[in-house]
Amino acid sequence: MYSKTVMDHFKKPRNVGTIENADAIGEVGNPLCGDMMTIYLKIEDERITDIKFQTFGCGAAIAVSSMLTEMAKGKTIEEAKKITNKDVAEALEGLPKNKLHCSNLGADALQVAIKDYEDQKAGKPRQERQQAEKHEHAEKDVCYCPYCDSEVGEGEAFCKSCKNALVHL
Amino acid sequence: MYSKTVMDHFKKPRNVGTIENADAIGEVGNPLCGDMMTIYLKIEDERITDIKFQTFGCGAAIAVSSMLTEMAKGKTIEEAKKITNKDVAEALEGLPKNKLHCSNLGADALQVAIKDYEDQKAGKPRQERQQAEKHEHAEKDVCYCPYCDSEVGEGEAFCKSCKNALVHL
Amino acid sequence: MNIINFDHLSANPILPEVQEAMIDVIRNNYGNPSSQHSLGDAAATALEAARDSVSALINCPVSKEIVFTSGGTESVNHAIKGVAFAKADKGKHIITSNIEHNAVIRSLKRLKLFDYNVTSVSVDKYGMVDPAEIEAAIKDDTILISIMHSNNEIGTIQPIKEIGEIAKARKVLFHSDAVDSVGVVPVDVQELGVDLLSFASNPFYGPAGVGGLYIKRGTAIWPMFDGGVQENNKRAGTENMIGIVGMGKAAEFAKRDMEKRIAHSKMLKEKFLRELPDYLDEYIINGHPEKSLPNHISISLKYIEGESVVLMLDEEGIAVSTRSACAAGALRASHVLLSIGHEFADAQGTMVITFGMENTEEDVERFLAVLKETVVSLREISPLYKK
Amino acid sequence: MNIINFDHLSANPILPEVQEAMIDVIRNNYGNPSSQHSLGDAAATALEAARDSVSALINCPVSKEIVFTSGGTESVNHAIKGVAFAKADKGKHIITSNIEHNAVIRSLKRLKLFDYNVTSVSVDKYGMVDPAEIEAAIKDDTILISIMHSNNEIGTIQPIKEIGEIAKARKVLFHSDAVDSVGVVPVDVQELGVDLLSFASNPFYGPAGVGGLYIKRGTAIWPMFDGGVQENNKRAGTENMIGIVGMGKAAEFAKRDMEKRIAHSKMLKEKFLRELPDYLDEYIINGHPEKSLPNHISISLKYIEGESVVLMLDEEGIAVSTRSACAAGALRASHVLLSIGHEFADAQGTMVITFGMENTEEDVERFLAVLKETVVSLREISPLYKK
Ligand SMILES: Cc1ncc(COP(=O)(O)O)c(C=O)c1O
Ligand SMILES: Cc1ncc(COP(=O)(O)O)c(C=O)c1O
Ligand code: FES
Ligand code: FES
Repeated sequence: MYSKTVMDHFKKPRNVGTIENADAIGEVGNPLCGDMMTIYLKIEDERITDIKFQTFGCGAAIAVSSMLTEMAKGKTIEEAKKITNKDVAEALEGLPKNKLHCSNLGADALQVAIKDYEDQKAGKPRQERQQAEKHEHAEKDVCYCPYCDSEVGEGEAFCKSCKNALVHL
Repeated sequence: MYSKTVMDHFKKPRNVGTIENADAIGEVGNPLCGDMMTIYLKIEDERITDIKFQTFGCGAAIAVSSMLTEMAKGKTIEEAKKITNKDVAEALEGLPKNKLHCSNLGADALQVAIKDYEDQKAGKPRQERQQAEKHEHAEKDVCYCPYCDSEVGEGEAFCKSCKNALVHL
Repeated sequence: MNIINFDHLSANPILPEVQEAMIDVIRNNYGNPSSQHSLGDAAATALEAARDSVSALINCPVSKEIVFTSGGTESVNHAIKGVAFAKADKGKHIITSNIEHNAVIRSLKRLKLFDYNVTSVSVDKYGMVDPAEIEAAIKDDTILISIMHSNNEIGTIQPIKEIGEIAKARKVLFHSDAVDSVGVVPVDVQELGVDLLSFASNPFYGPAGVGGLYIKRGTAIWPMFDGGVQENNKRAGTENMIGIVGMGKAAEFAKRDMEKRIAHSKMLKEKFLRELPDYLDEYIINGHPEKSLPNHISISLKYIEGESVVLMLDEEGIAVSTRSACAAGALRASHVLLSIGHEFADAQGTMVITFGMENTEEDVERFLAVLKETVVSLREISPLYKK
Repeated sequence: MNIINFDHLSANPILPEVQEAMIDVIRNNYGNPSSQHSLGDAAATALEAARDSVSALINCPVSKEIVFTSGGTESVNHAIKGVAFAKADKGKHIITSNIEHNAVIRSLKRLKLFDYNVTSVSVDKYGMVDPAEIEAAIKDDTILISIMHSNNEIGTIQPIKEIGEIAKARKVLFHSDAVDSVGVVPVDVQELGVDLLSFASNPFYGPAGVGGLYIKRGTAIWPMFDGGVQENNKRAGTENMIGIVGMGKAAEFAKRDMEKRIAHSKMLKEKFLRELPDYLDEYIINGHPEKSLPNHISISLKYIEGESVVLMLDEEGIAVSTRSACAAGALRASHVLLSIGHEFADAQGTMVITFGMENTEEDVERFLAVLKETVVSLREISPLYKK
């Protein structure tokens, strides 16, 4: 199911843990969706000198977190901002289609952490860390596109990923 | 599918053929139903001294014809009248349920022949031999009871054989 | 008993290589493709490999377009009912032909209970559908055309490509029941322009009770079974891996050996038809003289009934079929033979011969000799036969 | 790799004797039970022998009441949709529970498109249905009750007999999805009072993708597949003889060895549960403490997610399941675990262990040790775990 690189990062995840007195923290997801991730950054001279993560999620989510931290480490803030979900998925040699959303998680957490850093620099109040609370979507029924396995909303007439017409139950 | 006795009578049918100047002839069925049978009787002193048949039909129909002629041969008319479809099927050690109608064919042909004989004795005009013509039922769709495989008519609410409720298509 | 099998339509031996592939699954690979552990991974890999092989056989552009089923009947039911229900808001009119298999006929009959209406086009004396008649039958609310690729009783191959063009031009979905064609003659879903194509594994020396449905990407269709997310969400249920692996392997060989198999069947078919007049009279060869399955002969033997022919030949160690095996047990005259203009009696006396790779010229000679005896003795019993 | 299989729910090896029976069909018996010649006769005989064995396993009064299917999902879809459509004129209300398998849930969801309405009763913290709640839900237009025999995720066995009595008294048809029970624990259709019962062959060491549906004589039901007259006219399509023969053979052994198998599983289950506290903390054992499948354990491991547990155990050569294999690939928290009152996060971290005959006490010991390591290292990664 998973590529060798995914399995390698899953089995031996890099940069696991927290950073005390981190310069920035980014947290996304919640256990309702099946996954949750926290990124800790140490930043010196606009460069990420240390990065750690904690993840509650499937094998893909853990591998994505690990790979993302490897990719971000040592980069400047401006460089790190350019890391996309696609980059992470590619570095992992691909993810199964129904796991692509796990890679969104990774890059999103990094961007939230960077925003936290910039907010602090700008003297803005730090955003409250996202709480793991019940959220609408996870309770309602999720549909899957029969053609490409992407999740699709209840009422959508076309799958956003593959553009196929959908018949809802 | 068929019992040994059925196969034996099918493979080596007894009393095949016609009788010239037969005292009575009984013909039933028609090729539309998938089967047709003619019985020829030679009768002396109210006793069947010779009997022959010709059958167009499946293995069961041929075996039924053969068995029936064996059963009737040598019997008096009164005795022969008492041969039922069930007797023939039993003598054959049973028939598959969806072939039970073939045994009806056999005893029916004998009764028609006996009637032909009695009509002649009574000086009544001989009934015309049944013609192979299109008949309603064979052209319409035949249904089979899903519980016992008997044929059932188009509109029937219950199967006559097994009394199960029917859902028609 | 050593039986000479001329009934490959219903009883095909499984190729030795296919047998070995299936036995390997039985013995060593009991994984469930949905599992997340390695037992499951191995099964998932085998499942997708089989899908690729089957895809290649019918030149499917994306292998995901194949759904594995429990056979031709499920495929046909899925295609017809699945499209009918998914497209109900667009219309409830379906076009078919008079000589389809019961899986098609009865699925459509079922749909009539849901207020669908069906136009069934007639065929000529060879059992051939006229594409112009199909075009003429299309209405505003026509949602589906279902025409079989080849007929199981008389072997005639339909002008599917022409019908495909019409369907495409008129924006109507097109399903073809190709159960007796796939793996036997070249079938290319892209060339034919079908949206759905039903097939089964046994006609090409794979196991029975396994089939496939080609569903062109983007076709609106409901699943037949609701439940898990197997088969890309198009068919719930734990997979029959043994059967699917067998079908995949059989598809590989069918693709590789198709020409050779066709040549062999054709040779036997021609020999049989050429020599038959030396043995028999008063018969009708059914189906189209050229556009027909190379391994298939249908003969109506006048004055006698089909089942008795089958039984008697069987006593001599020769297996043939009355018409389609699926209809055995149903006691009606064949709707296909009536549709091509046969009398009721002739429609009862039909025998279907389907050749396979293991049949030899000697088999055909023995068959002709035995057939002659059989027909003579049954005609003797028959009240319809007047010498 | 030599894998210790604790996932018998989804990946059961096939019994050696069953393997041999299936291989014999593959190699020697390619007949079609519908054919009228001897190849067909042999197949028809084997088919009915398998039906008798399966009948005996569930104490079916007449073996004709068994229809062979392509697995649990087909059986369930057939039972629910088949009865719903056949009884539509009597009513359109169906009763079920909150913890059914997706085959049931989604079949019912499908029926809602045809204006059926469904009452789904809740379960207690053990996943147990209250028969009184079912009785209370019955309305004038209730045509069917569908309650599973045992739950695939938490193992709880439902009070089917009590529900059967209610259904009978109130003249409502009763279906039970017994896929995880038949062949594993005693199931007697007469004692349970069910009208329909779904089951599959793999839970009792038969092949996957083969199942059966018990339909009590006289029950109004539509076929799932329209077409030929196979399976007493209740399921069209050429039979998967290889699978059916395997299922029949597996049923014989399941009946013969059931007590022995139950004792073995129970022993392992008790050992595992007894020793688990020495290895782990912060877990929940799901399901009823007594009324539960003897071979089944469901554990929610707090702070970690199920798939990652499965993958990590797999690396160590141990196969378990997250919940039901059929739901793998679907990324939702389990409706069953939410129904018994779990938090979302706990519902994600659930592992299902299903024991089989080849598991040993040593296997269990190794498992416990590896599980401990796995949980520790995943909790280390988890943001939810605070030491
Ligand atoms: C043309 C055609 N369609 C459908 C079927 C049904 O396929 P199966 O018997 O595999 O279910 C058959 C069966 O022989 C067939 O010949
Ligand atoms: C309770 C239950 N019902 C139905 C099914 C579906 O059976 P199958 O996968 O054989 O189609 C399963 C599958 O595991 C099950 O556990
Ligand atoms: S964390 Fe969502 S499935 Fe990967
Ligand atoms: S003659 Fe009618 S099926 Fe036997």
